[in-house]
Amino acid sequence: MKGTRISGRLIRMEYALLMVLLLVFLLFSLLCGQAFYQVYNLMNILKAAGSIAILVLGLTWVIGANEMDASFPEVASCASMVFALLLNGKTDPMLAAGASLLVGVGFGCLTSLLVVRFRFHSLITTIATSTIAGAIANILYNGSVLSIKGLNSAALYKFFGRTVLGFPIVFVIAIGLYAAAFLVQEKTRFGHYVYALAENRQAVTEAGVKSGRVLTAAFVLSSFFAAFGGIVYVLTVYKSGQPSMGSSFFLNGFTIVFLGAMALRLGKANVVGTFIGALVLSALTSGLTMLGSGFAVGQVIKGLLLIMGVAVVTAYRRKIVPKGSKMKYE
Amino acid sequence: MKRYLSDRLPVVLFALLFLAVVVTFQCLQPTFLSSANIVNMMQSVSTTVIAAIGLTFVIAIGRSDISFYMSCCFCGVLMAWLVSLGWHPVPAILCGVAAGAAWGSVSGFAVGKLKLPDIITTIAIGSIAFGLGYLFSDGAFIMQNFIEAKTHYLSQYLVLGIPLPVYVMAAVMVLSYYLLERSRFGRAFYAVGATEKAAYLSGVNVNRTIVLAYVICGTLASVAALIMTARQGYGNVKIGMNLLMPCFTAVYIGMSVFKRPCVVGTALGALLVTAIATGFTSINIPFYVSNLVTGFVLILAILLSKVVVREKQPRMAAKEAGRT
Amino acid sequence: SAEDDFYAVSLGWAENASGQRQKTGFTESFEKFGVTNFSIVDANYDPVRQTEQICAFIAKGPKALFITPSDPTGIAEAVKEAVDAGIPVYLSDGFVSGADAVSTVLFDNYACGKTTMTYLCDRLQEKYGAAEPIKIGMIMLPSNESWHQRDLGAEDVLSQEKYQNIEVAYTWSWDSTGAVTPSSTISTWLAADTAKELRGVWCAWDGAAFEGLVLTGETRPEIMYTGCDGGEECWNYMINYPDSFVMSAGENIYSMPRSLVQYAMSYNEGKTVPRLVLVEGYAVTSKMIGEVNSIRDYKVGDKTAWELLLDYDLPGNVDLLNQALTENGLTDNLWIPSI
Amino acid sequence: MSYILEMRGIRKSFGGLAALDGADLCVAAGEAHALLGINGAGKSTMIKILSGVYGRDAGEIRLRGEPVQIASPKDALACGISAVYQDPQMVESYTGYENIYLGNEGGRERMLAGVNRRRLRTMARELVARYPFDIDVEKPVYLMSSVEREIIAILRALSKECRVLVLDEPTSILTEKERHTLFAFIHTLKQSGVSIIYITHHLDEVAQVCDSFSVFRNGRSVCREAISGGAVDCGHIAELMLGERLSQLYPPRAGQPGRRVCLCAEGLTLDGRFENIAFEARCGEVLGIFGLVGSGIDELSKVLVGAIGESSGTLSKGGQPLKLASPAAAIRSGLYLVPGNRKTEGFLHNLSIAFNVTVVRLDKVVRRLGIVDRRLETSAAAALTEKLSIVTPTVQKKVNELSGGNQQKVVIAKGLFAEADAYIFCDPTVGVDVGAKSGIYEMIRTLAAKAAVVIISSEPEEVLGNADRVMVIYQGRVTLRKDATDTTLKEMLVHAIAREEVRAG
Ligand SMILES: Nc1ncnc2c1ncn2[C@@H]1O[C@H](COP(=O)(O)OP(=O)(O)OP(=O)(O)O)[C@@H](O)[C@H]1O
Ligand SMILES: Nc1ncnc2c1ncn2[C@@H]1O[C@H](COP(=O)(O)OP(=O)(O)OP(=O)(O)O)[C@@H](O)[C@H]1O
Ligand SMILES: [Mg+2]
Ligand SMILES: [Mg+2]
Repeated sequence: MKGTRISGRLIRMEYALLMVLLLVFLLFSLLCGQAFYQVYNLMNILKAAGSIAILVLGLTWVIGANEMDASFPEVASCASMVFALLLNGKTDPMLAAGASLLVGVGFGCLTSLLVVRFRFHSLITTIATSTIAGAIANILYNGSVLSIKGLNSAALYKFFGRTVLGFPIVFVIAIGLYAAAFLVQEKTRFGHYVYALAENRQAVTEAGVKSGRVLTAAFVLSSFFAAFGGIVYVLTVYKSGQPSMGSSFFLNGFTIVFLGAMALRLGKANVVGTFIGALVLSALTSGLTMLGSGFAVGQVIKGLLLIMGVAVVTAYRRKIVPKGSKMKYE
Repeated sequence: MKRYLSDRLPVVLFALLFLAVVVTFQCLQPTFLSSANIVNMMQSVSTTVIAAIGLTFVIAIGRSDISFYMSCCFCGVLMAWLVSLGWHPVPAILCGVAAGAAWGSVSGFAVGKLKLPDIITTIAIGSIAFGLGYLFSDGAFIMQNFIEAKTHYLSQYLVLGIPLPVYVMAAVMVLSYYLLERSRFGRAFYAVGATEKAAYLSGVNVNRTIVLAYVICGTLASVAALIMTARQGYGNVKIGMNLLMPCFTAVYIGMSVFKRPCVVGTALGALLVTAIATGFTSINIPFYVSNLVTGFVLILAILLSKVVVREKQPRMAAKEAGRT
Repeated sequence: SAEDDFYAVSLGWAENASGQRQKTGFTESFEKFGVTNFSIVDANYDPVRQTEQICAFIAKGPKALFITPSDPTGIAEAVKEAVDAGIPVYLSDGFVSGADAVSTVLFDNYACGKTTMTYLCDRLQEKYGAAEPIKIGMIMLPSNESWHQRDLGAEDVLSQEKYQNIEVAYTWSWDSTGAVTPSSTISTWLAADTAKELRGVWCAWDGAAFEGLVLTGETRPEIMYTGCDGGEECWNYMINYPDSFVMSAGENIYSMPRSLVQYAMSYNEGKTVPRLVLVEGYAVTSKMIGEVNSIRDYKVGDKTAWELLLDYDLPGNVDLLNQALTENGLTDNLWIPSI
Repeated sequence: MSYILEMRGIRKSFGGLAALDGADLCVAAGEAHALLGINGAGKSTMIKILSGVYGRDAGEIRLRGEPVQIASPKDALACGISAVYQDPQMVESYTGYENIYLGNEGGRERMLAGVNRRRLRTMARELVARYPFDIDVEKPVYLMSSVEREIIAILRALSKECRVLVLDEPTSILTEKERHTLFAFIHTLKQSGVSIIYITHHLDEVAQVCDSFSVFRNGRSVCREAISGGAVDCGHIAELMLGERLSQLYPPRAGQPGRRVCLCAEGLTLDGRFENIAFEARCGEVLGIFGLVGSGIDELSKVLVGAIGESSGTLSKGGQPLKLASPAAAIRSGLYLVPGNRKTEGFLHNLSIAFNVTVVRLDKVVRRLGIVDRRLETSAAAALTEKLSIVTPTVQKKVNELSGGNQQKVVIAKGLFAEADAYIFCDPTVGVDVGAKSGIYEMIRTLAAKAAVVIISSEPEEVLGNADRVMVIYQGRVTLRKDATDTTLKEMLVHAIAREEVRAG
C-alpha cells in the first residue's frame, strides 16, 4: 500500500476496480432484472469467481514479482488428470488430491530451479514446463477426457457441493485463502520482498535478502494453487480429468490478474485485486449470457475494460510522479 | 582466441544438440533427411519463422507483444471474407496484411506513445482484435470461393520444387536481417532495448522505433496467418491462436544461443522445435509425446547456452560458488 | 403466452459448419413456433465457460434449455443442476450421462466412421485389387468423446477379414496445441512416402480432408480421401476433386435443433416426447454430388437441385433430390439415407 | 600495528582478465582509510569481495586476526561490514525507512515473519536523530533527491551493527555543504570506533577525512601510507596511482578569447526549473556553467538539445536559429550533449563499445543501402578507445563490463564521434581518476579549438579549471558571470548558494 498514500485522489483510485465491479453488478441488474440479482445467480457468480480465484492466487505473486508463469493452465490440467487417474484407481480421494498437489509443487520446483538457480528467463522456462505438463496430462490417458467413476459418493466431492450460510463452499474456501494471502502479502517479509524484487532485484539482493528463496516460493505457490484449482474444477465442474482444460484458463487467468493490478497497489498484481478481478469477470460472463451474448462479446468487453483500466492507472501514476526532468519521449 | 571460443561455444553446443535431434530421427525414419521432407519441414516452419521474426523486433526493443497471435486471426478472417466475396486473392492478401499493420500500430501507439505497460496492454488489444474477428465471422469457417480463387497457390505453388511460403520466409529473413542487424535503422531497436534514455540522447527516435517494432510484428504475424489460411483452404478465426508459444520459444532459444534477439537465432529456434514435431509425426507418435521431448530439449538448449554465460556473469555465479 | 416465454440455447461452439447449422436451426425453428424471446450463446469449446453460461440461464428460468455439449462429461454437473432446478433440458449432438434430459438427439458417429472407412476400402480394393498391400493413413479425433466414436467405427472396419490387405501406414490424432496441423501431417507423410505408395486417407472430419486436398488434389490426385460432416464446402471440394474426395458422411445437423424445438413445444403442452433419437445421416459420394451438380439448376417444386442439396438435412429434401435425379435419367446414384 | 581488518593476497579474475592480482588492504580500528587508484585498478572489485557480492579466487580476509568466510552480503553484514556502493540501489516506491531496513526487518528471518512497519518507522526516526542528517524517512524514495537517497543508503549501512563501513565514492553527487556534513559525521563515527574504507577520486578529500591510504595499481596494492598532519602530497599520490608524475590537471587556457559566436542562448526558461538564462559560447574557448545539484543545470543541459520540456527562449548556432525539437535534431545540426548520468543516460547497457560509440552518427559508418560497415565501425571505435586510453581488450566488450571510469570515457568517446561543432558536457568526469581526468580535460580543450564547448558541472574546480568564462546558476537563475581569471572558487561557491541575480549581457 506504500507509495500510494500520497494524495486523497489516489486513495480513491485504488478502489476504482471495486467501483467497476459495483457498476457491472448494477448495470446487469438493470438490464437483466431480477434474474441477475437473485440469490441463486449471485451464488453461481461467487462460485465461478472463487474457483478461478483459487487457481490464480499464486500466479498473482509471480506477476507481482515481475516474473511470468505461463505454465499454470497446463499444471492445472496435469493435476486434474493425475487426480482423476488416481481416483479411478480407487485411491482415497484425499490422498489423490494430496498427490496431485504434489505434482503441482513438483512443477513449481522445476520452474524455480531453472529460473533461480540457472537464471533462465521465466517466460521461456514456463513455456517449457507448461509444454511438459501438458504433454504428461495427455500421455496419462492418451489425450482423451477421463471421466471419474463413482465420484458422487466420495466425501470430498460432497464437501465441495456444500454451502456455508448459503454461500458455495468454493467461495468460502477462496475467501479464507485470500484473507490469509492478504496478510502474507501485506504483513510478512515474503510480501514485502515480492514487491521489492519486482522493482529492483539488485537492491534486494545487495540488502542481503535471499531473493532466490522469495522467487522459489512464488513459483511453487503458483503451481501449487494451479494444481489446487485444477482439483477444484474437477470436483465442481468437470467431474473428469481434462487433459486440455488449460486453454480455458490461459487468457482469463492473465486478464484477471492484470485487471486486479489496478486495485490497491496501482499497477501491481495483488491478491485483493485478483479477487475483485475474478468477480468482475464472472459477473460479466453471467450477465452477458443473460443478454444473449456469446464468448466473443465478452472477449471484446474484457479487452476494453483492461485497456481502459491500464490507461487510467498509467495516467494517474504519471500525475503523482514529479514532473521534473522527464524527457520528451516519455 | 579464447574469447572467440567462449562467444561461439553456445552456438557450437546448440549445433550439436540440433545434430543429435536430426540424427536420432534419421535413424528412426530414413526419409527424415530426404529432400522432400526437408522441403516439407521448411514449409511447416515458414509461418512460425515469419511471425517469430516479427516478435524478434519487439523483444529487441525490450518489450513483449501478446497481441500478434490474436490480431492475425482477425487478418485471416478478413482475407477469407474478401476472397469469399469474389475478390482476387492478391488484393485480399494486401488488405489482410494492411490490417495486421493496423493492429500492430494500435499496440505500438498504446505502448510507444501512450506509454502503457506492454504485456497487459497487448493482451487487451489482442483480445479485442480476436473478439472482433470472431464476431465478424461468427466463428464460422469461411470457405466460399477458396478453391476457385486458387488461394492454395499461396502455400502450394512450387518454384524450382520449393513451395512459395519458403520463399516468403527467406525474403522475410533476409530483409529482417538486413533491417535489424546490418542497417543503421536496426541499431535503433537494440539501442531502445538497452537503455531508453541513453538511446534518446544519442539521437534515436525512441517512440517511432517502438511503434515500428509493433507494426512489423503485427504485419509479419498477419503474413503468417494468411499463409496458414491459404494452406488450410478455408478461413478460420482461430488460425493464429497457436502461434504464441512457438514464436516466443523460437525467439528465446535464439536469444539464449546468440545472446541477443536476432533473426538467425529465431529461425534456428523455430527449426529445432519443428524438426522435433515433424520427426515424431513421421514415425506416427502422437503430439503429446513429442511435446514432452520438445519441453526437455528446450530446457536443454538453454542450459547449454548457460554453460558459458555462468562464467561471464560473475555477480551471481560467484555468489553461488561461494555458497557451495 | 408463447411470446413471453424465454428459451435458451447454449452452444458448445459456433465454429464451423456444424456450429453454424445448429445456430441457424434453432433460430429458424424458434421463428417457426413464434418464439421471439430467446438467447443463443456459444462457449468456444470451453466447458467451464459453458457451465457458467448454463448457470446464468438457469437463473433466468427458461421454458426450455437447449445444449450442445462442448464436452459431454465436462458440463455434466451444470446439466444436472439445470434438471434439478426443474428446467426441461434438451441435448443436441452429444449425450450427457447421468443427467436426466427430456430429450437427446444424437448422430451415430460410430456408424459414420464405419461407413466412410468401408467405402474407402472398397474403392481402393476395386482399383488396386484385394491381394496387394494398400497403404492408407488415418487422421483421428480422440480428444472429444463423441467424435472419437468415428475413429472407433473406422478401426472396426479394418479388423474385418476381407480388408486384410489394407495397411494403416500412418496415423495421427488431432493436436490440441495446434503445433502440428492436418496439413503439415499429410506433408510429412508425403515426404516419407518416397515410393508413392500412399493410396488413401481416412479423415475423422472434413476439414482435415480439405487440408489434404489442397496439398495433393493436383499433385497426387490418386490419393483418395473420405471425411465426415458434409455441407456446402464439402460438396464444392467433391465437385472439384471428384476422384480424390470420394465420400463424406453428412450428419443431419439441421434436424437436431428442429426436432428438439418441436419436442420442447410438445413437452410444454404436456405431451410425451422421445427420450433419445438418433438422427439420420447420409453417406454422400462424389459421384452423387457430381450428378446433382450436373442438374444444378433443375427445379423440383420451387427449389433447384443445388438448393435442395444445400439443405440436404431438411427432412424430405433427399426424396426431392432423388426425384430430380430420376426425372433426369440419372438413376445410378440415388440418395439413400444410409446411416 | 594490529589491524581490525586485513585482506591479503586477494585475487579475482573475470573471464581471464585479472581484476585483482594479489592485492592487500588493511584497516586499523577507528581509522578512516582511503582506497585510491585509477579507473579499473580494482578498488570496487576489492570492496565487492569484502562485502560478499563477489567471491574471490584466492587470498584471505581476517577480522581482528581471525580468518573469516564471506560468501554473501549476509555474511559480510554478520561480520559487521557494511558498504555503501557508489550507485545505491533502492526500491523506488518503498519509503525511506523501508529501504533502510530492507532485508533487516527484525524478528526471525523466516519468510512468513511479520514486518512491523510502525516499529521500523520509529527505529528509523531514532536512527536519524542520532546523526546530523535532516531527512523525512516516510517519503517514498522515488520522490527523493539524489542527496536524500545517498543519505538513506548511508543510514542503511549504519542501521546495522557496523564495525567497518565502506563508502565507494560517496561524495560525487553531494553538494559542498552536505559533503562537510558527511565529513563531520565520519569523524564522529571514527570516534565511536568504526573503521571506514573510503574510495574517492578527490584527493583533497583524503586529507580532510582520512588517516591513512592505500593505492591500487593494476589489481595490486602498491603502498599503504599514513597521513600525518592532515596534509597529503597530491603529486605524490598521483604518481603512485599512475606510475608517473602528473604534470598538471588542467590544460592551459586559450591564449585569446574566441571571436566567432557559435552557440547563443537567450531567455531560456523552463517552468519551475530555470528562468531567463542567456549565454554565448564562442569557438575556441570553453564556457563553464556551475551550479549545485538541483539548481537546474541538469535540466538546462537537456533543454539545450531539446530533450525535455516545453521551454521558451531562443537558441541559435552560427547565426542560424535552432529549434529545440529533439536530441536527434540537435545532433543533425551539430550540437551534442555528453550527458551526466552515465548509467541511465550515457551508454547503452549490454551493447559493445563499438555499438555505443557509433550509434550517435551512424551515417559516418554506413556503406551503400544503409548497411553499417563493421570494419569501419570497429576501426573508428578502436581509434577512439586508443585516443581516450580506455582500458579494454577489444571494442566488442560490453560497456557495462568496464570499470566506472572507463564507462565514462566511452560516453565521452561518443561525443567525439559525433563530431559536432558545439558541445555541452554535463559532469564529464564523475568517477574518473586523476590521470584520465586530465586526459579528458585536454580532450575538451582540443575540441574547443574548433568547436564551442560548454561544461556544465556541479564541481566548481572543474568549471574554474577548464573554463575561460564562468557562469554560476542558483535556483535556476544566473548569479555570476565572469572571466575565469577574474574569479575564485570561493566567489563561485558563494554565488551558487546566494540569491543575487545578474542580468544578462
Ligand atoms: N563483472 C566484471 N566483468 C568483467 N570485468 C570486470 C568486471 N568487474 C570488473 N571488471 C574489470 O576489473 C577491473 C577492475 O575493476 P574495478 O571496478 O574494480 O575498478 P575500480 O578500481 O573500481 O575503477 P573505478 O575507479 O573506475 O571505479 C577493470 O578492468 C574491469 O574492467
Ligand atoms: N551487469 C554486469 N555484468 C557484468 N559486470 C558488471 C555488471 N554490472 C557491473 N559490472 C562490473 O562491476 C564493477 C563494479 O561496478 P560498479 O557499478 O560498482 O562500478 P564502479 O566501478 O564502482 O564505478 P565508479 O568508478 O563509477 O564507482 C564494474 O567494473 C563492472 O565491470
Ligand atoms: Mg569502481
Ligand atoms: Mg567505484
